[in-house]
Amino acid sequence: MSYEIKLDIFEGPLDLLLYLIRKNEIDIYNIPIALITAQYLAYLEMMRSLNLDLAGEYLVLASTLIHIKSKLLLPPDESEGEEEEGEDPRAELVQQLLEYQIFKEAALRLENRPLLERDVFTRGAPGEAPSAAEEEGEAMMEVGVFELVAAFRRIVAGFDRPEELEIDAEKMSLADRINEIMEMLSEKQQMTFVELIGDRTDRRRIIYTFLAILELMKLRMIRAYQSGPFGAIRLFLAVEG
Amino acid sequence: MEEKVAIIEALIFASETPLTAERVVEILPGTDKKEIVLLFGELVREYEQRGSGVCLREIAGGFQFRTRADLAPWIRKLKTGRPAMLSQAALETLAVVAYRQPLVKAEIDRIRGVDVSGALKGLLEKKLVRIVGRKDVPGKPIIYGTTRKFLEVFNLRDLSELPTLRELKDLQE
Amino acid sequence: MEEKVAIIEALIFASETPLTAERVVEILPGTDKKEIVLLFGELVREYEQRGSGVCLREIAGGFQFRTRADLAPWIRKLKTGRPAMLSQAALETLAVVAYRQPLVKAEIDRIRGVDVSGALKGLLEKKLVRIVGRKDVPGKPIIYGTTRKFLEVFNLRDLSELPTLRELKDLQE
Repeated sequence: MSYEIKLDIFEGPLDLLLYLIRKNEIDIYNIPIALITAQYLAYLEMMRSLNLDLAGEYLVLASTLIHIKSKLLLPPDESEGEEEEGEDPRAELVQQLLEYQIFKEAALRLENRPLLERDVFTRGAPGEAPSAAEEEGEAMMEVGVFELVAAFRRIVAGFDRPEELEIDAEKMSLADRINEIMEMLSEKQQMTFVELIGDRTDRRRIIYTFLAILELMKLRMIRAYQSGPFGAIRLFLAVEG
Repeated sequence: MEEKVAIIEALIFASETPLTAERVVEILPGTDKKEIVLLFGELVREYEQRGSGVCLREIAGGFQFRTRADLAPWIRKLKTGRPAMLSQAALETLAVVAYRQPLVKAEIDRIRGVDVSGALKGLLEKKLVRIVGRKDVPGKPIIYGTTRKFLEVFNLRDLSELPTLRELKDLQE
Repeated sequence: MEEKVAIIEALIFASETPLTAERVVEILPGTDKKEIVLLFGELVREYEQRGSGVCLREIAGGFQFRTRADLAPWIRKLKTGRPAMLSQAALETLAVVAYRQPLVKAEIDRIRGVDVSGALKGLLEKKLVRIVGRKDVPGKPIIYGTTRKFLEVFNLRDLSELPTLRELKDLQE
């Protein structure tokens, strides 16, 4: 395959490196670093001259290659005691290349399977006996967490105030505790603060439980009573579910 | 089964609309309409004779596989109670409740820019959203939040496991 | 054909997703999973023996009718518009997720040697990859895995049907 065709179909620096190794018919366990580094840099230069987007990862690998090359050129240095005896500076890169190669092959095998809508097809006609919601003319879809956050992002995308965009992890924890407390109270009618905390006594949980109670009291959704100055605080639902 | 019949069977099965003989002639070179009509008839009879649960019917000038009309009660049982199927409106409303709870309906209306009454009712019926309480302001509006079933359906340990918008943005670049 | 088999055939045909034996047991009272699995097998053989253009395949833990792979050229002629193909980047990212799941994005970045944000987002949107949860380490990174749709699209019974990955040690020999 010619240079020109190959250029924009590299999937990253590892892919380019694998290509160079294959092209030069090199043993992957014994890469001539000087040769490969020179060819790799020449490729980067060509990509740059063609104004192709050069992702930062390509440059990172370039510096790795140059670093390995310099290590191989240096005579064994006594002062570099940290290096393991006889450790090949190429070893880590080789390992990474081998692992990447495995997944590249796996991707190819996935693609060669009988693919839905390419090789095999399911029933083309829309389903019969539609459910009630579909009769209302609304398309139904199966959703997961990603669809949920994507939906929320779409909604708030048009907002001016940036704070609307932020999702506060602390607010989430607080909402969790509020929901839990309301659920527990509607089951048991009344509970003490200690009962609400339960066996799990990590700091975060105690703080959020406390904040949740304050929030619920502020919203007048629960009421709290204390029997005497040091007595247990009892919490009741203020509204009927 | 003759290979040509097998191809026609697969074509009818995969077609989104009832398949006409004319369309088959376009796809299979060297055939004519008369021959295809005969092969359609052959397939209809074959499904009948096998006592199959599926039958080939002539609909709107073409042919389409349908489940046998007398099996409709079973098919209806299949179609009820599918999990986590939501409309776009329901999904968006649920997203607002999940990320902004506890909140009142007016707040959801404001964020979505539409009246969410219908969607909210559906979510309450599906037990994905529930009434948490009432806000102590004039009119005592109802406060909504998500349910334990919501966590179950979306496979979340708790609400803090919900992905943040920043995480989604990082994926987009 | 036995009436029960005809009902199952119609149910598989009508189901939008591969139909599991468990779902059939829910719909048909007085049956058990073992019996249904046997009847599924009977149907698979019947379609094979007839040389039908449609075959019954076990996909994503259930059964679904699909057109025979060797008839694809004809079906493609019927369906205008090219099939939505995955890019090489998407396929490689998907392969890493499929074989190494559950895993975090940093691990995919490391193996592919590039930032996989774009590819990952595309796979999430195509519903081939999903958010499984969060890892319990600082920063709580999101954990990814493949979906049921991944199994459906790649014609897989379950993840164990994925061709085994060549091991690093095999390469080193």
